[in-house]
Amino acid sequence: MEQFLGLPPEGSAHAHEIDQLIVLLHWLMFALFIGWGIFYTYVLIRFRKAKNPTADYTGSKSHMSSYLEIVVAVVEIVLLIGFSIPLWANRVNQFPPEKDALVVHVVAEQFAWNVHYPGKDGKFGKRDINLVDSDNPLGIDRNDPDAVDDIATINQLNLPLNKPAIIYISSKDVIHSFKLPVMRINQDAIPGQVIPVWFTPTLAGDSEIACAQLCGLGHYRMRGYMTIQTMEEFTAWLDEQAASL
Amino acid sequence: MSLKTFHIFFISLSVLTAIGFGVWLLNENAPVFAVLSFLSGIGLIVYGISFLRKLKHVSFI
Amino acid sequence: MEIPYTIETREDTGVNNAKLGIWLFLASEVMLFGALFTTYILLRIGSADDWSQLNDILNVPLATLNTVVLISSSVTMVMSWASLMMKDFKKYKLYMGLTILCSFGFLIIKYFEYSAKFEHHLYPSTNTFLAIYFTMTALHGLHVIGGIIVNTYFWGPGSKMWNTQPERFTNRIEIAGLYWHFVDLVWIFLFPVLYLL
Amino acid sequence: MQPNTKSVAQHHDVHQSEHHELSFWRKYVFSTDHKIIGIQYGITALMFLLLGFMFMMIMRWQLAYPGAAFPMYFFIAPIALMGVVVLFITGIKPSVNTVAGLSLVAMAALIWYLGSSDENFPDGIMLPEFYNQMGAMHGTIMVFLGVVPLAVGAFGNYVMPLQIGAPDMAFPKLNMMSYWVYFMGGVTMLISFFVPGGAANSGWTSYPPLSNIATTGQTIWLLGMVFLISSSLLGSVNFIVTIVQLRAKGLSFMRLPFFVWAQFVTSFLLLLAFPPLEAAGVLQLMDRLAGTSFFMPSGLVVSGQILPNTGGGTPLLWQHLFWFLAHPEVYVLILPAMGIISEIIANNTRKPLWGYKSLVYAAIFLGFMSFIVWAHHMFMTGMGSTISAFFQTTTMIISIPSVIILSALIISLWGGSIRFNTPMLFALAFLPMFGIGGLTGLPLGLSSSDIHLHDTYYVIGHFHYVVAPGTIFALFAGIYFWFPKATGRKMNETLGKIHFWGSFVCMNFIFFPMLIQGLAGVSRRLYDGGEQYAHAQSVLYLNEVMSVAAWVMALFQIFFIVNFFRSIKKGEKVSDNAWEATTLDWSATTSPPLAHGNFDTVPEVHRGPYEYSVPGQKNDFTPQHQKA
Repeated sequence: MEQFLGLPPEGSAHAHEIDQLIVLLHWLMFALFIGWGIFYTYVLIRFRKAKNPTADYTGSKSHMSSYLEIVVAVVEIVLLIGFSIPLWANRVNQFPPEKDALVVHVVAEQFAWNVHYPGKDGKFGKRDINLVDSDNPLGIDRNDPDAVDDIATINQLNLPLNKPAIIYISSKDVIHSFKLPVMRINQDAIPGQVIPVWFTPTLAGDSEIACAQLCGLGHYRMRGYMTIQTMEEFTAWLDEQAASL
Repeated sequence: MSLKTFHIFFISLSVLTAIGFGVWLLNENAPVFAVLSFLSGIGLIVYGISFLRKLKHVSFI
Repeated sequence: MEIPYTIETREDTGVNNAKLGIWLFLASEVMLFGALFTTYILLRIGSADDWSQLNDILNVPLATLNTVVLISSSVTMVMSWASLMMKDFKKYKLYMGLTILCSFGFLIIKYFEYSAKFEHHLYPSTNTFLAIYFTMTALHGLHVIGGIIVNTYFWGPGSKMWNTQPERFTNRIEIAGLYWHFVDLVWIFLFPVLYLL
Repeated sequence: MQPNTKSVAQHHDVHQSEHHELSFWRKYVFSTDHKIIGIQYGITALMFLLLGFMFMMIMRWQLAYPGAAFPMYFFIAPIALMGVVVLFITGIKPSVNTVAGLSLVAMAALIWYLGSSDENFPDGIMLPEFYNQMGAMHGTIMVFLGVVPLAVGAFGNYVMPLQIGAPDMAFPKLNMMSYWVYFMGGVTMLISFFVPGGAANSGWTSYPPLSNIATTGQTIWLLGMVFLISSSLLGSVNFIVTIVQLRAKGLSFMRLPFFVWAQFVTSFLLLLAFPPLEAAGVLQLMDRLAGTSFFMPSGLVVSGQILPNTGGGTPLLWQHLFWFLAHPEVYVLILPAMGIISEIIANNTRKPLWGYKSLVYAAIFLGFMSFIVWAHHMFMTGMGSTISAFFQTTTMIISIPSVIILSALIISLWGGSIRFNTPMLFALAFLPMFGIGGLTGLPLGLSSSDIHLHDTYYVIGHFHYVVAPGTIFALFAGIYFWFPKATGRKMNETLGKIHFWGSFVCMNFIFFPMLIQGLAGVSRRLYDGGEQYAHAQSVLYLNEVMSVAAWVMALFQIFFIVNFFRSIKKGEKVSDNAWEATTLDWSATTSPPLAHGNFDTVPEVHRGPYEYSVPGQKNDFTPQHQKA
């Protein structure tokens, strides 16, 4: 079914659960649609005027539809309480402790994704909008001791494999939406708010960051890249970035 | 709901406002004005009753 | 064919068309101002500033005066309707005239309030409290102006209907009165919410 | 469409002065008659529907062939030609055709103006700025100027008073006003194309801060919306009062045709849901014109410049106010459609609707619930688990009455003697198409599956299935069905069936691929249709399929346009009760209905709305006003 629906590869630990829900929902949809479809086609053929010249005043006496509605309601309750609500709670409530995770800030702007790594010290330096210019799109205050080793990239997010990543998402200008199709992650970047998401990448390789919310004329090209690499490769990459500071 | 009913409703809320305003004035240390506000609340109650008497024969609907 | 129930009430619903219509309209107005009050609450909760300090710049005595003016105008409005019920057209004219005067009085006082703010360079863009203050009072002011237009029409040219269809005219005044009471009611809420709290 | 007044004026209690001395203007332009107003709404809304469709076809060019020069004349020529044809069908005598013909030519001129401007198409290639304008205006026009005015303004106005046996709407002057305010709103929206920067370009949802910093077109859009909202408010007050007060004697609420019930619930939704959007519109106008910051926090940096706003606001406020309207709006789009479908199904199965009462209660319940599901459009805005659980639950609950309505309509077919005429074909197609639309709402209504599908083409596919082969098919069905009532003539069946099958096949080729693209994760509102994204590559070929299907579908609409305007003068003449129906709209009025006043004799109702094939009756239909 998953292949049939054409979902993207599952790149994170929780991706399969989301896909499972989507698949179950589509089973429900297919079952209902095909069931109704068969009934509908049968009725149209059997009760066409040529075949059935006089209509029956009472029509159907069956209570099938009530049972069907109860079944639909029960399935919906199961999907809701059994899958969707716990899954969502897992997404928004059960963040891993920050010491065990890789913490990154992503700041969206028209039309790019700015990524802010804390650097060696693990502390994010101050950002000040008054310092924003083309060389420093994040406005990192390099006078802040915490900021000296901070790494900033544009449209390139590197993350280590199999380690939970916590990403704080915010925006400099308008609403964007941080979407990682392969990771089954989507979160609006809302100006004035910083909202975290978390996931554990389980699939090494390159994929994309898409913007899912209309953000102006360059919305279609607001594409970033994400690279999932082993811890060693990731550390090497970080060192390389730090060296070029 | 007729204008009569709505008027009574409106006057009742005005009474509450007058009382609330009086409390607010007490908080702001303006007791004289507060008393004035309470008095106007009472005045509105008296008016409301006389209004109801006057329009005894008009429907509430 | 005449439209039925323009004057007389329909037996099973107990109202005439206009009265049902105005109440539906007022229901939508409740939703309009309700949305603005909700906005006020959300912005106040989310604000970094203390709004109970911010509203100190507002002129409470003038607003109190305005509250008194509007409550009085409601009383005169209802009196003008009651006069028509007692078939006293002259008194109707007097009370309706007073209602309109009160409404103008309200707007004039509001004008002084606004211009005092502008003189001190306080604009809607100054802060979010003033933004919602100006938006809500201005929208309320527009409703007052609407009421003045309607009431003036019924005081002047519209009152000719009294000679031909007195019952229908009385109805119309009741409808206008319901609208006017709603406008006043909004102020009764605006006054504490904006000026006092 | 000229109401035939002479033959009935004598034995009919009418206002002589009002009736015979009405000038052309009072009779057809500033008319207070609900039928004329209904037709005015209908023609205007159909024109806007076509304009919205044109915008979509222009967008689909860019999506199918990103960066290719735009073949403007291929798009303009057919529509200009259509206009000329429609103009010539009736010659120079002023009529509906003249208005429609001129509108079509004007539409071609508008597209020529837009297409030949270097600001939109330098070297013939569409700019993203213009694509976004088309996107925003397609949505706005389709929802607020096309479908709702057609479903509520046109059908509600024309049919509802006839079905309840009323002489007119309760407030005829207000009715005229709501049409003209709607018209002003439409004109305002069109004017926005001629201001610097063009029309609104922040989507039909107009999310701030993007819309706050957008070009002047957005201000005009907001003004236009204020007009449209005011018009809806006036209209809905009028509808509710009419239904409550002007029902004929004996027509209790549980004897109302389901169409009237649908309009009744719809009117309540419009009445109570629109004002918050009006408030939001006022706030956004303040943000844009008076420099306030209702929807903007402080510290925004746009293209390297710090915005000078004071801050203190939040963009989410707009979303709450907007969706508080826009979710009930979904039911405003679908309920009248269900109403139309019910009438046609009962009529063409020749039997009563199955579960009339459950239909009514489901519609009322749907109306109530639609006010507390709005935030399922906002799952990705950082929503906590409690709030998301609440809105997911309400969303699942609201799916139940939709299922009840749909199954009641399908089961109604059982035992019928089904006639497959054009209106019935459209009505029958509505059922599975709305089924797809409704079912695809499930994965979007659960927040966890929405993570993957939010703001992808899956959403577009979902709501277009509801609105296009759903509501718009129902509207077509209604046009074919009530055309004889308005004109005394039937539309041509052959042309109608070509129109149906063509549209039906094309619709699915347009919207089904959207679901596939959505599952692959392709975002919506992309100017190049996702060309750059790796995850979109495998489904990119579908863009061309959808576009071609859209253009082919446009060709099939020509059969409808020709059929419609030709049938006004040349259609087959039919009797008053063309479909042998039971409801009052067919029973007591002459066809076309009298100018002012609807009924020869004041009707009295003796039974429920769908008494078809009653055992022991001579005919297979027993009209509501028939005694015993």
